[in-house]
Amino acid sequence: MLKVENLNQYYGGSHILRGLSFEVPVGKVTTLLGRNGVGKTTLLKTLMGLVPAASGSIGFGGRDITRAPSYQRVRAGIGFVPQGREIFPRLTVEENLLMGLATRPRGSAIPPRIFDMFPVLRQMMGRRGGDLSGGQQQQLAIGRALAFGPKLLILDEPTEGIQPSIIKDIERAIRSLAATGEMAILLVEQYYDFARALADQYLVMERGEIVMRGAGADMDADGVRQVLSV
Amino acid sequence: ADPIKVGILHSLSGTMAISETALKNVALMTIEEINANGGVMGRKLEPVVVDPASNWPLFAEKARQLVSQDKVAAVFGCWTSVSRKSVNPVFKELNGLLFYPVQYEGEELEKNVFYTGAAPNQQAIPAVEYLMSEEGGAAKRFVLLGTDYVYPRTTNKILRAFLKSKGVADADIMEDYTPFGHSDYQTIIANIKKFAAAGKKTAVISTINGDSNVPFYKELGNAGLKATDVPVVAFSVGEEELRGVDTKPLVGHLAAWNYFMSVKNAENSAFVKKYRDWAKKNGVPNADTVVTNDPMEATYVGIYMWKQAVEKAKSTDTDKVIAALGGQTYKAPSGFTLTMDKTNHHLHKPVYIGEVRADGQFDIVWKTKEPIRAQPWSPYIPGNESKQGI
Amino acid sequence: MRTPFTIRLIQSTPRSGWLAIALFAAVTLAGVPLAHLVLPESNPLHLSAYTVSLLGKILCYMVVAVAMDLIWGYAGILSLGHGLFFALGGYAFGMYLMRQIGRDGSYGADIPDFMVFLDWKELPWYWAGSDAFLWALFLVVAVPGIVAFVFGWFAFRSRIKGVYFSIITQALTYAAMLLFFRNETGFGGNNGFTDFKRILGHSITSPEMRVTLFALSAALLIACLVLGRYLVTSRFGRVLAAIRDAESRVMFIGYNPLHYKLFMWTLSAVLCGLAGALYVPQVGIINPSEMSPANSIEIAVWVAVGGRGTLVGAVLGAGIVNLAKSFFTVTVPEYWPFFLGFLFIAVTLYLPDGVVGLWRKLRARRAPPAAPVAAAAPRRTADRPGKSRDDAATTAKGATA
Amino acid sequence: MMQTTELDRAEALAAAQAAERANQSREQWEGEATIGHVVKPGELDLSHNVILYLDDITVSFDGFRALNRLSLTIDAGELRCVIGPNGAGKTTMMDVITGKTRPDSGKAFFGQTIDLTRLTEPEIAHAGIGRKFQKPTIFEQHTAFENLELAMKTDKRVRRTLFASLRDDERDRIAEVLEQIRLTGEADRPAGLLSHGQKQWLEIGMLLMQEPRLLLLDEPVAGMTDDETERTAELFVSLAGRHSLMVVEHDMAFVEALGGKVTVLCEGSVLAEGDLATVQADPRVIEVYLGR
Amino acid sequence: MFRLILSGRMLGLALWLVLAAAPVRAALDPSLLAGFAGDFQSRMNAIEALGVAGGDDARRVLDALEAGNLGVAADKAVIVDGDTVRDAASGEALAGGRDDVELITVNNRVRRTLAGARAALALTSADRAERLGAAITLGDNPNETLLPVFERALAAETDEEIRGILARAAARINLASPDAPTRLRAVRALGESSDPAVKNLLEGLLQKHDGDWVEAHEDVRAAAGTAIAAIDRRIAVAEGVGTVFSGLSLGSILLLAALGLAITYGVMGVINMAHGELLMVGAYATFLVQGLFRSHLPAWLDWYVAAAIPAAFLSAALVGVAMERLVLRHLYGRPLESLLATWGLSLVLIQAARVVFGPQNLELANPAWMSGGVELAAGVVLPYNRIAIIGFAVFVLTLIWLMMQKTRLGMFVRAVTQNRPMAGCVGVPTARVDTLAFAIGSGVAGLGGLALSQIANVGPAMGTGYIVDAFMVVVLGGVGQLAGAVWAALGLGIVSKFLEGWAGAVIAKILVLVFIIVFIQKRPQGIFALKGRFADG
Ligand SMILES: Nc1ncnc2c1ncn2[C@@H]1O[C@H](COP(=O)(O)OP(=O)(O)OP(=O)(O)O)[C@@H](O)[C@H]1O
Ligand SMILES: Nc1ncnc2c1ncn2[C@@H]1O[C@H](COP(=O)(O)OP(=O)(O)OP(=O)(O)O)[C@@H](O)[C@H]1O
Ligand SMILES: NC(N)=O
Ligand SMILES: [Mg+2]
Ligand SMILES: [Mg+2]
Repeated sequence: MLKVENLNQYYGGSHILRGLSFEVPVGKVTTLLGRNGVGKTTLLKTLMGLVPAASGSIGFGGRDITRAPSYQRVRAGIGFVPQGREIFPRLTVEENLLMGLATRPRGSAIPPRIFDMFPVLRQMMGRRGGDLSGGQQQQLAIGRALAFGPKLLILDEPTEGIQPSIIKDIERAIRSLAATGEMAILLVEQYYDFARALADQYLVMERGEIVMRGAGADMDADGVRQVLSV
Repeated sequence: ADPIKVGILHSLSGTMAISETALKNVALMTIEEINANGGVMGRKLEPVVVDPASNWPLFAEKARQLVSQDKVAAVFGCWTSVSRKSVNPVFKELNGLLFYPVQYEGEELEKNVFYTGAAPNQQAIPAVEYLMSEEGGAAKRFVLLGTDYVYPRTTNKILRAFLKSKGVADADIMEDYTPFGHSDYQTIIANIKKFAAAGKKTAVISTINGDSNVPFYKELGNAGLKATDVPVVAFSVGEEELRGVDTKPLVGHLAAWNYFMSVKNAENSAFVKKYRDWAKKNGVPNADTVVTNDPMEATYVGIYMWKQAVEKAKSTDTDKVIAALGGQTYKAPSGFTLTMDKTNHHLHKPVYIGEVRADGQFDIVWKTKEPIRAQPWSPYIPGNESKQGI
Repeated sequence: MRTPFTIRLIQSTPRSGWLAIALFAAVTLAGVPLAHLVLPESNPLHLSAYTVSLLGKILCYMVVAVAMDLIWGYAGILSLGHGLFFALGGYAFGMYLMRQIGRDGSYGADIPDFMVFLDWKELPWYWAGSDAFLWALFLVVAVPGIVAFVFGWFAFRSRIKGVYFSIITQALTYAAMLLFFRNETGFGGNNGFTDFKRILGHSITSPEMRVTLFALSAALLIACLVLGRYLVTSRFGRVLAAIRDAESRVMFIGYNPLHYKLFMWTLSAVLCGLAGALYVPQVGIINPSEMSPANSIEIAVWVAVGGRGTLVGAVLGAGIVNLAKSFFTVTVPEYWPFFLGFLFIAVTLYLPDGVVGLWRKLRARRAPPAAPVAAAAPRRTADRPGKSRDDAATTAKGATA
Repeated sequence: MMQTTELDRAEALAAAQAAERANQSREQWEGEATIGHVVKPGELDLSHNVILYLDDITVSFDGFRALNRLSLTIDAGELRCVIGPNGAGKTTMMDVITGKTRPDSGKAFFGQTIDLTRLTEPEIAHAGIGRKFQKPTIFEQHTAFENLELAMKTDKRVRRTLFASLRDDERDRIAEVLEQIRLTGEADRPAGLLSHGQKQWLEIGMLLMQEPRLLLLDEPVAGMTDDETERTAELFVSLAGRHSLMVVEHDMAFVEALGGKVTVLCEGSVLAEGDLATVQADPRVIEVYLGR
Repeated sequence: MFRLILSGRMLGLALWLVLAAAPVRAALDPSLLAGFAGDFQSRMNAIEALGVAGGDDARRVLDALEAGNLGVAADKAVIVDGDTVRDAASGEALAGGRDDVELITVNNRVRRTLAGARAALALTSADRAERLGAAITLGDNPNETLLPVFERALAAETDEEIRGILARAAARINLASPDAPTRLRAVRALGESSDPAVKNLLEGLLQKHDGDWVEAHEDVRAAAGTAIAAIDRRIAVAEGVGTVFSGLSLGSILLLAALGLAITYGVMGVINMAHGELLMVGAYATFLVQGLFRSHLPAWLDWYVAAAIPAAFLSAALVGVAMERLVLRHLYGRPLESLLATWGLSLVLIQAARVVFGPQNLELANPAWMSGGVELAAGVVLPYNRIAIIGFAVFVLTLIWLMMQKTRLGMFVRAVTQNRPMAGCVGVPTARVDTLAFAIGSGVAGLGGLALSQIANVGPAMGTGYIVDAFMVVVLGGVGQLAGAVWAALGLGIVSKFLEGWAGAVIAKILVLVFIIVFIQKRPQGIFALKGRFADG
């Protein structure tokens, strides 16, 4: 579904992404792990077109989207849950969710499964996004990305600030989304147990490079946890 | 021979551009005309145009530049009193020569300045006398309405003293001011209506500054205050200002000036035609509808007076020219031969009172028999008795 | 153990900075006076009275720009009322200048002409002492200072920020302008003060006086730059910048932003007042239009052109815009707004950090880059964090922060 | 003088009574003071070994009660964990303590004497409460070093700050903290350029520099790796005793590592309190928070 | 004064004659015209006499006078008809060219007398409107000698409104009647009035002159007191309504000047110093439409304003698109730069207008249906153009509100301003939304310009006069709060008007500014402050 080849990215003078290549297959959960500041968020921003790729290519569903503006990537079917929630603070919860349907025809309804997953959002429909608690905002951000039924879902540390019971719900939901076989999922996570529980395949990043990769089931065996704690 | 440089110091941008641009145009036209007729003492005139941008300190700076850097023989310029006050010290210090073409409040006499516009006794006082006459409607009650700055305040001070001397009681005078650029005259017009309801014939004397006149007159028209009921006589509204007003509701309201475009005589016809042609030739926007007005005529006369004085003095030296200017005469478009007073640097000017016509011109309804000598120091201000000449 | 102010000041400023200041001081304090007073007019290096006054005026503008930059660039508070403080300083000194006219006015009276004309028999109380030079100096500092302090105290205490603050400063200067337009206010109405004759008994038009005023303006500018430099590199400056970027965070670590803002605000106003006091005798007039909102906006425009957040930028901006204006209004009197307007547009589009930004960019280009220059380089400013947040007037945006 | 009868006498009587009452109360107060200890106004009084009292606090937003008659105390030197569902009011509680939000009703005292509801944010910070926000908030345009410098415990009045310069011991302290938060290498970079996790650390560093008596930490380990989470836990445990800490977290492993008493907040009031094991076993907590 | 009364008396007498008996004479007596050769006053008398005489010939002479064609040649009244000069009395052509004729100047005084003469004639007209006009004209300045005329007219008149006017006019005259009961009746009748002039008249009765009451009879004085109180009440109510109306009207103008800015600045965050120039563009577009109508559709001229609505919107929107595409596009998230660039743009646009259209103001006429006004009471007029502008403000406001709140575009605009990168990441084409939103904001500014053109100056720098006010309205309301802008505009309008009535325009303006400063202290985020935790970073 997503194919990244030899991607490079700089901030000013510093080389943040160094020749990354990987694929995110459909129907699978790919988790990306790495310590703070190794460039995970930068990678996702590059995938979304928020920062231009210096070199390399990004292919999605067979199309080259390396230079496409963000909104076209979304139209192509990429849903994004950014780090730090980035909800629209002065839009209501409902409007935030409707924003998730921006690429859909006018008048599309918010799919009810979002409220099944995050019941609190239904209670808070009329409240402004910025007034929600941190965890509620995180739920809103996930709900917004799921609203239009993306083909590829990119999540940047989605469990941050969310209460344990809902993390479990999210885990189940991601599982089932992947299981439909129609969605590819790229998950960036620091929370090892959560990542391991979900991963079909994993990638470990260090200093802008992918230093380990393998099947999710092998994470413990490969010693990923140890790599992350050095 | 070397050309003689003359400076033109009128705002071409900012709030005053609206009025002053035409003065720059007429000055350029006059200079072209003089050059076409052989120049001054055989030397061509070279205009130096600068833009003081309606900014008073900039006026002083540009004046200094014209006189000390460009070494111009004379400067034609300024509109507002504050701009004149700003440049006065410069002309004094550098012994330059300024021709100021706009009606003003008086209370000033500078050796280096020649005033070709009206002093209050050449505009405001005759206008009020007219309003008080049978012919003018025998007004008994007066509204003195102006923009809040020195010219209106001073003029109204003089008028109040004048009205008092004519036996008008304080209760029959209402004085009101609006800020610069004021554009909402609802309250004031309602107040005027109320004031006028007292049963005595009421007239409004307006010293409202250019920008506020359109909203003022629009409101006047819509509030149904007709010239036959409560006439308004304005001292800052001329042909140029009326170009921006729908004059139909204003027919009959008055203005007092020393010149109107509608004055009928050969000099004026020629003057108007010359300006129209010049405007067309020089691509002035809306050239087919350009008008002439009092300050333009004053500019024109000023330049010619200066020319004659230079020729009489046979020099452009400031002191010699000043000496030669007193007593100069010029047959002006206003239809009279104007004289530069020997002692007070003001022109003797005729006074016209005109009523607005639907076409934006004025019908002259009254005029003085002959030019009047200016009284820059108004006798209606105490302490001025002793002051007259330079 | 504290290091003395001067030593730390010297430490805090790079050598090239000191060199530039010294050079500037030499030129303005010695070069210009000599060129005006000593060199004969025929000498090509002679500076005319016109040039000296023009430069003197621009020096005063530069001081205002620096004052503006201190409060806007470094504290993130956009004042749209700085023209008021400038004018107040000007009026305060103008009162003294009016009194120095003595009986040489048109009416030959003891009180200024406009008062004679208004039938005032004596000076209003607030003119008391205005004939004393020292009192005038005191007023020049005190009036803008007190007005700024009181206004700032209420505004900052109410936590008025961003554009709300900008707008009330604009309302303040606008109201003051209307007030000063009135004759009854006692400051000459629309005509303001003009026709000055003397300072301390010396003719205001003498070349020596002109040069003195010029040199004083230059000295004031240098003092402002040095002081400004010290302030922005001190911890005080860092706290101020922190307030600009995240005021509530600053409170949570124990600084009271009110005091910091108020100090800088008042200081900035006082500097403007001083500049105004030197400006008035050099241009020869002060009238209420100095308080017009557009004038204050223009001050912000100078700073923006030069590059906000750098003191040199403010100076350059004021210089460039005003010289350009003086130049274009003579060479292309009917079209100069086009030139100036396009200049502003070009600066914003091509020099996002003002003129100083350009200079820095050029310097950076000359020095070989430490790492390979990224393709992303042109986006640098857009990606710079806080770029959108640091602005006082960004409430609409800022709310998202 | 004849008229000064009934009325005057009644008034005089009332005044005398009032004076007497005042005297009595003064005596009471002074009596207490003599048997207790001398407290300088504004200084933290830990005489009852309690650093933070929240009593019956209610906060509502447009009718929604974010805090509902919340009462809670924290002892001096205690390390307290606060957990609870999203939207339970944990952040709001910290807002109340730090003066960002004023409660509609209820009392909040720092020590015995400092009424937090009457102080401004800087005054509260000065009194000795430091806070780390849920969303890392640092000074993005300042370097990491400067961030720490600004946070440093010192005289924060304008006059002092104008002439302040870093002493060697202060410099050392900053270096030490930089080391502790692993940002030595980033010391001179603008903090806005740090990654999310690094910002979290920087904010913790700022708290350390501030040396507050009470630290409020809102989700300090969000976005940290497990390894870093452990280190953070160690750090906090080491701080306890000297400082008091209130930590909000959703990471149960972290809460466990901290080992302190746990308070569970739900719908704006305390649902359960006790050690982690007890709380985790509470069916209500499982129902609303932990999940099955 | 004496002469005036005398002439009034003559007029009255003659009218009485006319009404009483005389069939209209066919010929014009040359002696009637003799006065025209005399001084100013005798000319006035002659006009009045002509009015009395009536008839087509008299009318012809009066028409000629009004047209400025009546003159005097060789002490004889003549009418200039093209190049021929005719005897005014007979209509015969005379020898001699028009250069020998001294035309009579028609000034206000002449016009007033003329109007009186015509009104006296029209009072018997068959046309109701003519009679009404005549009654109003004469009723405004009733004169004791007209009393019989009024009374006769009253007897013949059936129309209630005209009767009312005539009755009050008669009553005003009857105040001077020697008969106390008549005076009492008159005073009571005048109690129905709401005219301050009538009030002044009644107050005159209650004064003492040399120790004696002007009105001798106590009952009449008491009735006058009651009548004055009644009139005062009516005037007070009318003035109160008038002030509120003025306030609303000023408020709606402020609102129209600010609405565009409420979008471009309030919602999009662009500090648009060129907003005033967008108003100017709208006004100039209106001017051009007026010109087109004048030259091509003169019959429809009254509707040029309606046709200008799309023109003003589109032209300003186009300028807005150009600004956005060429300049502002590169400045999102950098409001400081948008201030600088738009300041530059504003300089350029003003000067461009000056160069193309000239520096002077342009003339825009109110269409006939927007001229004049309804008179609530004497002195309190609600002008139609202001009523129309209030309506227009409501219309524009509704449009914007629908756009921002009820369409997806509005939501996208808000989302883009709040978080541009994230809006892209949910699939909003941010660049297009920006352009569209800016175009709409600019277009609305253009509509504001159209409205302003109907009450104020249209000139190159007209925008600079509004920019400060517009920003104050938007900010006072609370940035980004459309409803706030509405309240701010109306509030400022009404506060201004009440202060103005109390303190005069200058002090009122100062006080309003001080009020804004104080108000912001109380509400540091404007009237509609953004509440909530996101409001402060
Ligand atoms: N706008 C920027 N300009 C320059 N450097 C940046 C910028 N944003 C991030 N960086 C740097 O790039 C590196 C990678 O940051 P990134 O946010 O991608 O890390 P991350 O892997 O997501 O970390 P975390 O787990 O903490 O979120 C960091 O060292 C950071 O300091
Ligand atoms: N300004 C406000 N306006 C409206 N509702 C608010 C406001 N502030 C907080 N709330 C609501 O109050 C509740 C408590 O919020 P708070 O942030 O304190 O929760 P929390 O316990 O910190 O949650 P989390 O674990 O998700 O951070 C939430 O439901 C939130 O939506
Ligand atoms: N002198 C004038 N009209 O200001
Ligand atoms: Mg990250
Ligand atoms: Mg929280």
